[in-house]
Amino acid sequence: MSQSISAKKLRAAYQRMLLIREFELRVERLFLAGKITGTAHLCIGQEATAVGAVMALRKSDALTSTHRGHGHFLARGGNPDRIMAELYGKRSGYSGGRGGSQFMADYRIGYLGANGITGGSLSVATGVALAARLQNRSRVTLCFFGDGASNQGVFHECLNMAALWKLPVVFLCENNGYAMSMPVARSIAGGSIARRAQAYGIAGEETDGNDLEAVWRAVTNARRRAAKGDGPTLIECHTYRYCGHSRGDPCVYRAPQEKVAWRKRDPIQRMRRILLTRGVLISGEHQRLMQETRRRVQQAVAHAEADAWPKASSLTKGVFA
Amino acid sequence: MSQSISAKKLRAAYQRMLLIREFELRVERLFLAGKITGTAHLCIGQEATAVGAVMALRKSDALTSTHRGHGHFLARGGNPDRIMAELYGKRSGYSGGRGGSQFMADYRIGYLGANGITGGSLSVATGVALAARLQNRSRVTLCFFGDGASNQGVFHECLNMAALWKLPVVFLCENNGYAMSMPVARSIAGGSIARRAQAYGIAGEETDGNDLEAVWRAVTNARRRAAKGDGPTLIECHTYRYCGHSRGDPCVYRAPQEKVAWRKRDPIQRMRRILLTRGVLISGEHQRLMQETRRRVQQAVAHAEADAWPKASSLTKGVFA
Amino acid sequence: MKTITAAAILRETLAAELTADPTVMLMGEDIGVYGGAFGITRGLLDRFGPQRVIETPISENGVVGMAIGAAISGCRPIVEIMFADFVTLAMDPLVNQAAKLRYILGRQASCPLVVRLVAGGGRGYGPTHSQGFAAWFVHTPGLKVVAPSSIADHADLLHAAVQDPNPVVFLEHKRLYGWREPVPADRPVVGLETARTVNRGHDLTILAWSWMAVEAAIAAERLAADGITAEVIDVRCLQPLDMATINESVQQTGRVLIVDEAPRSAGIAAEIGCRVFEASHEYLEAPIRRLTAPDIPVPASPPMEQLTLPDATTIAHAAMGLMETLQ
Amino acid sequence: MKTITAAAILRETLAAELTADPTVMLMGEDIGVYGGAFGITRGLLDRFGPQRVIETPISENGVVGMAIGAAISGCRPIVEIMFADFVTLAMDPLVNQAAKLRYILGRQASCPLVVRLVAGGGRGYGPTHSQGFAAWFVHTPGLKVVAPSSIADHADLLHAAVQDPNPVVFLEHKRLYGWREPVPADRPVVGLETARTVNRGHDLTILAWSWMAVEAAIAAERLAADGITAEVIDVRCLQPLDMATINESVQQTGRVLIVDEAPRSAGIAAEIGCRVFEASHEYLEAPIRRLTAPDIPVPASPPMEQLTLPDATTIAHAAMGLMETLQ
Ligand SMILES: Cc1ncc(C[n+]2csc(CCOP(=O)(O)OP(=O)(O)O)c2C)c(N)n1
Ligand SMILES: Cc1ncc(C[n+]2csc(CCOP(=O)(O)OP(=O)(O)O)c2C)c(N)n1
Ligand SMILES: [Mg+2]
Ligand SMILES: [Mg+2]
Repeated sequence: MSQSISAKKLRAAYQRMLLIREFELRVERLFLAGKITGTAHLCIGQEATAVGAVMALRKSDALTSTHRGHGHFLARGGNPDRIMAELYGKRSGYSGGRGGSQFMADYRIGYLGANGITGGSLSVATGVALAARLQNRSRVTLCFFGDGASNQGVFHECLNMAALWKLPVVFLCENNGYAMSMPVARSIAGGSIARRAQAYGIAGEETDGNDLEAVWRAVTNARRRAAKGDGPTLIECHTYRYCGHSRGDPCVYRAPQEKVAWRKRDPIQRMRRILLTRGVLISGEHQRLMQETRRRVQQAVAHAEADAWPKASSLTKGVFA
Repeated sequence: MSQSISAKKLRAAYQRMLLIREFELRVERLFLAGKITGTAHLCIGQEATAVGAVMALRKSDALTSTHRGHGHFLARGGNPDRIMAELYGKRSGYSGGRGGSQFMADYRIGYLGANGITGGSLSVATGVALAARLQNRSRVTLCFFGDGASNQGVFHECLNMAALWKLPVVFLCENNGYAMSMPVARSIAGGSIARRAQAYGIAGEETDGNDLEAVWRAVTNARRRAAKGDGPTLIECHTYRYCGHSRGDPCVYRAPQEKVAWRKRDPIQRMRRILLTRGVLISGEHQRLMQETRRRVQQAVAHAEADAWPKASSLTKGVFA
Repeated sequence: MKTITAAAILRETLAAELTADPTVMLMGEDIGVYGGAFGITRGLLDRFGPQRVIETPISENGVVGMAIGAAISGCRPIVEIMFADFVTLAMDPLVNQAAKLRYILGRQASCPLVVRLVAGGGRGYGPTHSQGFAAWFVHTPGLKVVAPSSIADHADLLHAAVQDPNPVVFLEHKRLYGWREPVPADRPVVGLETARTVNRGHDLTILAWSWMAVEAAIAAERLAADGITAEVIDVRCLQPLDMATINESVQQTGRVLIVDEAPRSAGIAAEIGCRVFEASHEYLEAPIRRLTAPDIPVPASPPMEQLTLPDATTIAHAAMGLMETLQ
Repeated sequence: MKTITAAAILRETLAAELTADPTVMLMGEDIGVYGGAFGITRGLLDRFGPQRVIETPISENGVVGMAIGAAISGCRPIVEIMFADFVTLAMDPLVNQAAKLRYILGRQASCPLVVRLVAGGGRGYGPTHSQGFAAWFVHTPGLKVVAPSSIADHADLLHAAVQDPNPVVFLEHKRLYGWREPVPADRPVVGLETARTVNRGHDLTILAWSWMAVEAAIAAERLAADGITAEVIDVRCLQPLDMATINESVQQTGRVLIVDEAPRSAGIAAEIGCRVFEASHEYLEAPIRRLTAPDIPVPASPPMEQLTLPDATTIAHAAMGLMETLQ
């Protein structure tokens, strides 16, 4: 099916990608500076998958994320101030500082949260899809997970059940070539994640995860099938993270040339070239957008810095509803 | 590859099938009579798969079983006296009465045990195969599991790892059409278990589980591949259990005609016809074999009846080695 | 007053919840035509259809995780785990997801999930079909844990669990399924944080729950014949614990015996023991006594299993011993 | 005497075990070139090759199950679980298989398996990366449970765990990885059922393990400045427990404070508390005191996490309080 995204939307998508990139780069620096502690997994290089997939959703749809979730959250419209505050462990963070990078959500926008457990969101997403079916809602659920997560048993359990019951869920694997230091070649028998869809009799598709439009198309089609009652789709997006797995990863497990090669396929630069060619962006505008974006990120940092710590008296509150 | 089993072996196989059938029928009656308590899952109707697969193994090989394990154990040469004693909870049982039907083993003959957890033996078997590889042993491990077990996440994890590392393991699914009351059609998306092998780039094969020779051939080939270092095979044997899932199952979930149809494909009768045709068995001999078998089972019952209970003073002994 | 078994009253209660609230749904293995391994859901598929009674493949991890997804979407899933022993496969979603959602995500998230576990020994089912793991859940902040004993409580606490906006682990003892008791039609509402005084006594307090509360009540009758009046409290709500009721009793009797069929170490009896001690030590006339299973897997062999699990006889015996001890 | 971190001594010990015994093997995620998330296995792949250092996909259930298969086949697998929190995915093989094999199958089966869990809070890793679950394993008959504190013990107890023919859950605290202590070259052999007296004192006994034992030792120094001498015992072996050492101390001091960073309810502190009470109640001069985390998930926010976990300050404070209490 040939579809295209409006110029306005493409532009917005581009801006969102910039925001994610700048946000993540800033978080990296904040970690190095000791402003943020704990852990965080950055998605620098994977922005097209996050934005392309999320923009294929409707407002009433839902999505679940992973440990590498800032991009998905920002793509869905998460507030950078509150995300940053959460990373700082501050009071206005999405989880009031309790969750940190791997445990925040905004149910009001259908963002059901990051997940510290590799593969942990697969079943939750499938259950959200089951509920939508029972509730006769038109909601489709998009489930992000990594190549590494696809080796968890629960992947198999959920694909099987989603396929059996034709649930309105889109399983989107961000195959960035590695699970931490484990390359796909040594962890995925048979070599392809998308092809595993066949085992369950559902649609499977590989796509260039650094091509926003390709991702958007794949998810749009999968979303349509899901909404029509045709069941789940497994989409494998090939992409790459430039950064280490998490703070302090020296990336000894991959060759420097590899990163160089992927830089040539950078999703943001590529998008910029396309937008310039199509006249959606005019020359020099990028600078302005970058400045805007950096200001936005700086504002988030300032917000988080100024924010208060959670109240000590709240420590044991709210374990139960 | 065309292979055939010697007449002597076929005859022995036939006797083993009879033993399993008679043993299980007797256990069923003992349950009804209240002589055995707890639970047991009988494999009446599935004898060809058990015997055909196990006879393809070498002495140095290993096998793991399931909750429905008496047949596998007897096929491998387990002592009926001690199996029966275990069902009675008596002292000479394979587990000294501690394990019951679902938890007994005889490591000396490479029978690594039944398993009360559906899918529980998949990882153990894969690990045994891994050890064999590391130890440079020629051992191949045969892993029995059911159609229901194939829906456990660990199935996926183990097939993936066994495939990645080309481990010498044969995954043998006894597809008897149901997991308890759950029909395969409602539990296995995509419809085929064997086909799931493709997801991992390994060999997958379906075979008639009521045809002893077919099972033997499939496992023999898979065993050879495994031993050669060509990795695991997933074999799906189609078979049927005549009895209920466990004691007290009224089988409301399946049509009586279904059982009638499968009775026509009874693995023992079928084998008898073949052996008679080939002259391996002479007319009337079956009666004698049956009598022998019944005597053997009766002896097992007598043994178990006469056996002592475990010593009370042993209760807390042996938790640790 | 009607007399009914736990199995039947659980079935009635599930039916009532399904009827009263369209968001209630059941999930589990063989809960359809088969009615569940113990027949608890028998007939419910016919009555409520496959949209409400969802029979699943054998995928405990995925199923509990899906139930969480459904719960945060506004459903009230009730999952049956055929034997509690299999919840070992679903600890991740229960502990790392369900238990933490509310505390971490705040008011936006509620997870009204009930996980019904078929727990306990005494039926000769062997080491992998006789466990309960209640202590694990008590040790997991964010989960409520309930283990009813009386037949009425099976209905009332299940109802309360379904109504509760939090994940509740609901332990059913397989020995109670066939147990029959009269159940008054009009009963006061029961909360998820309440203990139940089974009978009054002033010589000692016996704390028990689930099947052990039945055994304790029988023991109390025998003790009464020997002139010892035991106050039996069915703890029933294991997290949170109703320490007020427990301490009040202990402070009157001065002696306490805690009975649990689970292995001893780091069990719930230890927690209750410590809390009683912390709150009531100056009232104690004898050391707190725990009667539990030893630290062994539950053996299948009937006489060995019987030796493993406390029962009315060993409870009465321990109580007598306790009456003879001086602090 | 050489000074070394827990991370380094664990690495040395793993290397020594791999060298000494060809049946020893490592399994885990990213334990190869990456050296494990905390660098514990760094360099071992190079030295021992991929047959001995087996890097696995993210499949905790399958991996622990495979390790069991390898263990019953004569290997001595050591599995690294990157964060203890993920062992929730491997409870089934650990509890329903490994823990039960020996008791049920008898002498034919031994399962010399070590599962190393990276446990504990204090690093801001948040609710799903700060747990330990030691109490669950203590509550599982058939598992041994060890949680070292001193750097030397990291080597000695790991060695003992690898030598042990039973499944051992070996809890490493991530805060100890960078902790440095002098370690004497000649040390007595240490068993898996022994507690360690960190320092002598006669006013009260403080029981702790893992990182909490470090905090307790610091607290003891501060208390000493106030004229209170605390006997600090590093419990270190949690199942079986060395109650002899513990009771001997308590019977001399008459006061006991048990410190655990895990959530309070049904934790190990409760078990130890009960056992101390059962054996030593007549020696107690004050009620047994538990200092634990509250029953909440571990929050990520640094100040909140600090409030959650006991530390030298709160331990010293609790100890002072205990000194003021009269039985
Ligand atoms: C159950 C579980 N096991 C292991 C981890 C540790 N861990 C966090 S992310 C990660 C790699 C995940 O790889 P992938 O799914 O490919 O996602 P990516 O990091 O590449 O985005 C691992 C091993 C975890 N968080 N949860
Ligand atoms: C983890 C787990 N879940 C559920 C069960 C209960 N159970 C025992 S056997 C069985 C059905 C297994 O079906 P299948 O694998 O097809 O084997 P079959 O009984 O048909 O031989 C079930 C659900 C179990 N023992 N373990
Ligand atoms: Mg990846
Ligand atoms: Mg089956």
